[in-house]
Amino acid sequence: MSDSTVVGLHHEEQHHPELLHHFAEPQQQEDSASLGMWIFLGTEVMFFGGLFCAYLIYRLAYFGDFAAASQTLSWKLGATNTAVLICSSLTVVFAVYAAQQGKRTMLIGSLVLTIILGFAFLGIKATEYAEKFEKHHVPGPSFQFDNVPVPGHPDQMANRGHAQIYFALYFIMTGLHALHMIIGIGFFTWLLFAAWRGRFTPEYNTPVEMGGLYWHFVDIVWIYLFPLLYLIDLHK
Amino acid sequence: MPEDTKLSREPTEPAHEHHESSLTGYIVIWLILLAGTALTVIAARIDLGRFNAAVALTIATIKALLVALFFMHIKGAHEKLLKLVVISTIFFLFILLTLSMADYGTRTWS
Amino acid sequence: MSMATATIQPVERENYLNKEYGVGSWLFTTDHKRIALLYLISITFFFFIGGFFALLIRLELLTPASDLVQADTYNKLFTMHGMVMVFFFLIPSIPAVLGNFLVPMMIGAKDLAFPRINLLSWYLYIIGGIMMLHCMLTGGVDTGWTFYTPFSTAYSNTKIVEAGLAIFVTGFSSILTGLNFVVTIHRMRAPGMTWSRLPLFIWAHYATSIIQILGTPVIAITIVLVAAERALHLGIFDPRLGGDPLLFQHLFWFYSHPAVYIMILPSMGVVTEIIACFARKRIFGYSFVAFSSIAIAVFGFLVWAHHMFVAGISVYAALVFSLLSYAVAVPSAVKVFNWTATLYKGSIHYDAPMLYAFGFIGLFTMGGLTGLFLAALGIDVHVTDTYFVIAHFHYIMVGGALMGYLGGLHFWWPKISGRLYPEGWARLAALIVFLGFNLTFFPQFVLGYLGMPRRYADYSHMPEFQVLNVLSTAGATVLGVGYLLPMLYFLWSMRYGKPAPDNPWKAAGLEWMTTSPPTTFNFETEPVVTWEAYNYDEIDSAHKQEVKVVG
Amino acid sequence: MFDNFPLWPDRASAAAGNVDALFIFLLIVSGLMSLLIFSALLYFAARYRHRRGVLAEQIEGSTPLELTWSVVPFMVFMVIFVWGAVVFFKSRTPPRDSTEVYVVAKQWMWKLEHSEGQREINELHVPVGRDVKLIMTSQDVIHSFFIPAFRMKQDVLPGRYTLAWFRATKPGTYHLFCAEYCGTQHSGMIGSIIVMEPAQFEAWMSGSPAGPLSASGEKIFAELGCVTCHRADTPGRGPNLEGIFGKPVQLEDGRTITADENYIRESILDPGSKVVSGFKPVMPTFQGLVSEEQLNALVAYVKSLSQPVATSTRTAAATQQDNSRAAGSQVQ
Repeated sequence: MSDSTVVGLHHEEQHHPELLHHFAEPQQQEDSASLGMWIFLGTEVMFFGGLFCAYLIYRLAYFGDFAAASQTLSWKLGATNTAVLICSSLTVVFAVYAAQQGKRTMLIGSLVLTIILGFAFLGIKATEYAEKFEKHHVPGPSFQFDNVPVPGHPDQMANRGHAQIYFALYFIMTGLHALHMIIGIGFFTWLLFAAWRGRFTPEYNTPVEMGGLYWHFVDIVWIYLFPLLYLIDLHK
Repeated sequence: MPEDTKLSREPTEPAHEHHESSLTGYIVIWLILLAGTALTVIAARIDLGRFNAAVALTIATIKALLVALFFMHIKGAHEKLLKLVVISTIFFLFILLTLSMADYGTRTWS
Repeated sequence: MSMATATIQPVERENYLNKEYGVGSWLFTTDHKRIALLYLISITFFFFIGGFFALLIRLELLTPASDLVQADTYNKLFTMHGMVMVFFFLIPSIPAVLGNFLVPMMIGAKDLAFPRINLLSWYLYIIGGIMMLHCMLTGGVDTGWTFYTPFSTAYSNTKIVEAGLAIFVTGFSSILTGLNFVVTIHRMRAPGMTWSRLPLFIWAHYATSIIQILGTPVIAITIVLVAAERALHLGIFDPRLGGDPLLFQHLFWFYSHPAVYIMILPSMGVVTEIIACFARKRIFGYSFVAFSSIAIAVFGFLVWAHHMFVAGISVYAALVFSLLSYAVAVPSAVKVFNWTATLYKGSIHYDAPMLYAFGFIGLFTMGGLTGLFLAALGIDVHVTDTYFVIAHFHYIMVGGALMGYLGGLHFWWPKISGRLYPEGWARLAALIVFLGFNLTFFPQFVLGYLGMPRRYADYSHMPEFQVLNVLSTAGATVLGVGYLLPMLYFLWSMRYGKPAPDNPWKAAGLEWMTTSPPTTFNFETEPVVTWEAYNYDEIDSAHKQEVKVVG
Repeated sequence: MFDNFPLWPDRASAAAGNVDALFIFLLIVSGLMSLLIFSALLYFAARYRHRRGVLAEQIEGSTPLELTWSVVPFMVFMVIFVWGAVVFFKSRTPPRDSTEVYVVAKQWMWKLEHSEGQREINELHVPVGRDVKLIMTSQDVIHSFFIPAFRMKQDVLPGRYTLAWFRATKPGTYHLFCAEYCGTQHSGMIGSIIVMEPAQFEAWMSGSPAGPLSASGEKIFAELGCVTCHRADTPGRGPNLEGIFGKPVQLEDGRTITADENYIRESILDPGSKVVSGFKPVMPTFQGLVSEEQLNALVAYVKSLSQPVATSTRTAAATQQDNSRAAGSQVQ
């Protein structure tokens, strides 16, 4: 966008390179950015909220079948993924801290670590999906879920249709979450290049903060997804 | 209701002087979160009857709050507006879940 | 007597229209005023497509037999009429056109908080629009704009995934516009522009933006679920697998009811501004009108299942939603009472915008009152899914939202184009629209109570419905003419209209204190607000000597 | 075109009167309200027309007035809400001893089966004055059973039963519409309800010799081998179905539900979801093995097991008793 020369309004020379023309001062620009990001996260909460509503209703209606389907997942991989995301949240916080303090090497290190952890998460997710494809647990014509006992009722077989609904919700929820992870990794790669070119200074590091907010939100979504999808009736 | 009736651009204190939450604070939060994950898994393996889901959700909510308050700096935000946005979002999600449960929960009452 | 005083512009001053020329200056602009005009053009285009479908539907219903078009073509007609009008005209109309143009000016800002995201919103709207056009041209959809499952997921072989993705993309345009407005209203008000000095137009758009932000994502995910079920056979709403078709209706109406408030709230904001200006009076009960907008936005999310009373939800849930639906009626009633009270002891002028505002109050009141019929459980069982519902929501959307949109276009046209529209023609158009509208939709109330179901192409077994349908079709043609007139004379005025002074109506509001059409950054020097909202007493006392102009 | 131009629908059912009364009350209330607003608008518009030199008088507003015109309308709304809810509840609770008609909606036709066995397409013959309970399901998409003259509408969902009831009060032929959009011939999915005097109805009934629905249900019950587990005499592997309909049933996972039509249907199609306590979930699913008509017959049979022995329709003799009982019932 052409930073057209500002006529009249800004008499004193533009002291701040990153200040967009329609803001009066950097503080207003940063406040706007953070409010805008929080509202965007609000839309994401409602976006995932629709899925959680569908999940809640079907889980209460078909609890046994959901437990049977959920126990075909490996909760160990789920737990490691949760840990991976929590560590990535830590590295993101370090990155934001480093950007605010102007520590360039710490910033770049944290960003790289975050991207690596992001790929680790996607890698684990990929193995889980691959295993689901092998076991024909992917909803659709090829879906097979015969004579799998309901946990706690060894002689009762899970209903194939209800299990398919579980896996439909599983794939959409974790798939949407993974898509958000990919977008996050893309954004952090851009942050890495910008940081490498030294664009972020203690005065101007809004993109890093916004990236941090987005990443923490995606982590919070997974914090809820893990127990709801992986740990149904694990004790039986 | 939006309550910041102050003149829209009084000079607020400079943004980049975030209160100095040191790195150790973050590491403590990080450890609590990892412990929370472990606790969730352990709690899921104990038969608490109908309370398993409630326990899992409370632990998850505590972890989410920790991430939101400390990692996302809601705790130190100088303005109540961000808290208002978060709370109203959660309120509307709560509306979606509870009012649709008002239908599903009472279907078998007739 | 027209209030608009015409002055001859000595020299062509630089403004946002003549600052730059060329396609690039329009397609890559981040000026909120130019984006508003881009929206104006694309929205009018879709309005006339939807209107054309409406005329075809009314022509088909002229005769009992299904003889104009085939049955499934008729189904596609009312589906496309619904989808185009709801998602491509009514939801974006006032927020994207008048809102984009005026929100920054009214609060004294140079532009919206995120100008580039504003341009992205328009491109998302256009991409969604092109996808919908392609879907219509290559087969269309026959599920009704509500695309209920399992018909839309398992039994219809029309292009639902494509239409759904078009709405998905356009939905993000609506989300981003809402986000832009909320951040702008919070962060970019001019010094002195406190919340209690904001024009009520801004309050209305603030409330609309809350709904756009928190409601639209839910229909976005619902469309993803429907598309996944059709394309990948995931089977969430498929009863054969145990899925519940009612879950789709819950998720769909969770957004689609607040969406009707996205359509009506901006119109209420426009009408509030027009009434204050043409009655030369402060709005009666400013804070009540302001908070009723917010109350409508919040309560709007609690009532969605009043669309599903007979759909099979539990009796107790129906009770809860019927009660809450009456709670949401109160803020709308408060607004109507406050508008009427504003006229008391006013000094009322009858220019075209005021005629549209009067039309709005009349029709919106009837629409709102018939909403009370539908919220009563006993009556809803009989009248839901009949022409009573069709009449109710057209009274609100066409009688309310569209009248407000036209009133707003007339009121701010001098500011948008720097030209005055022909006052005589405008008043005639307002009258034609009002008469044509009532002739079209009032008979449908009677038809509805008689029991004619909606979405019927053929009523040859019920000849007793024909007379009322003929009246309705006659009204539709008059209405069509009524809507063509403004487009014609607005275009005419761009070329031949008298140059407009900065404040032709002597209205209150920051947007009237800059030139018309305004410069790219709206204000020469940043305004500082020291006066209360709607200070018509100060404005009128300053203009003691009235300039008499033949208008 | 003008010979048949009604402005008010027929009133042919017990419920129609109540709905019309509420509708007229609301018409009056909204009429007064719009009269009030429009006359205020027009009076202010005329009285406070712009006059040269006369300035508008600025009025800030008055909180008490605002509160009154918030609270008073809400009170009126509450009256309407309660009245509407009462009418709704009456229309949603079928009387206990109403005769039952099973409705199967299919893309673009209505299939109706009386519990006495008669089958009809797009037509329903009912006697005047008798409560008729409709047990409805759909084979494909969502339809909606709508009889304007009875002010009755209920969506018909695939995969479960929805219930509705009416009591016709005026002989005649009334429209039956499908009110939920269901595809290409949605406007063709119409029919008529023929309300007859009891005597005429009996003549029409005796015309078709089909046995009662519960009898065919009993036949299917035996063919599918249900009788091997659900035994009346000795405790079998399945619960004894005698006298369970309408009664609370204790489930394996502790919940207690009432055994209504939907529970019986769900237990046939998805036996594992609500297993009766003390029984093993060994029943195979019949999803896809039984048609909707067979399902209705089975549900009718299970219900007939729990009616008092005197009018149980299991034996052939029962049909005569049925007819005599119907003939004897007076017209409400």
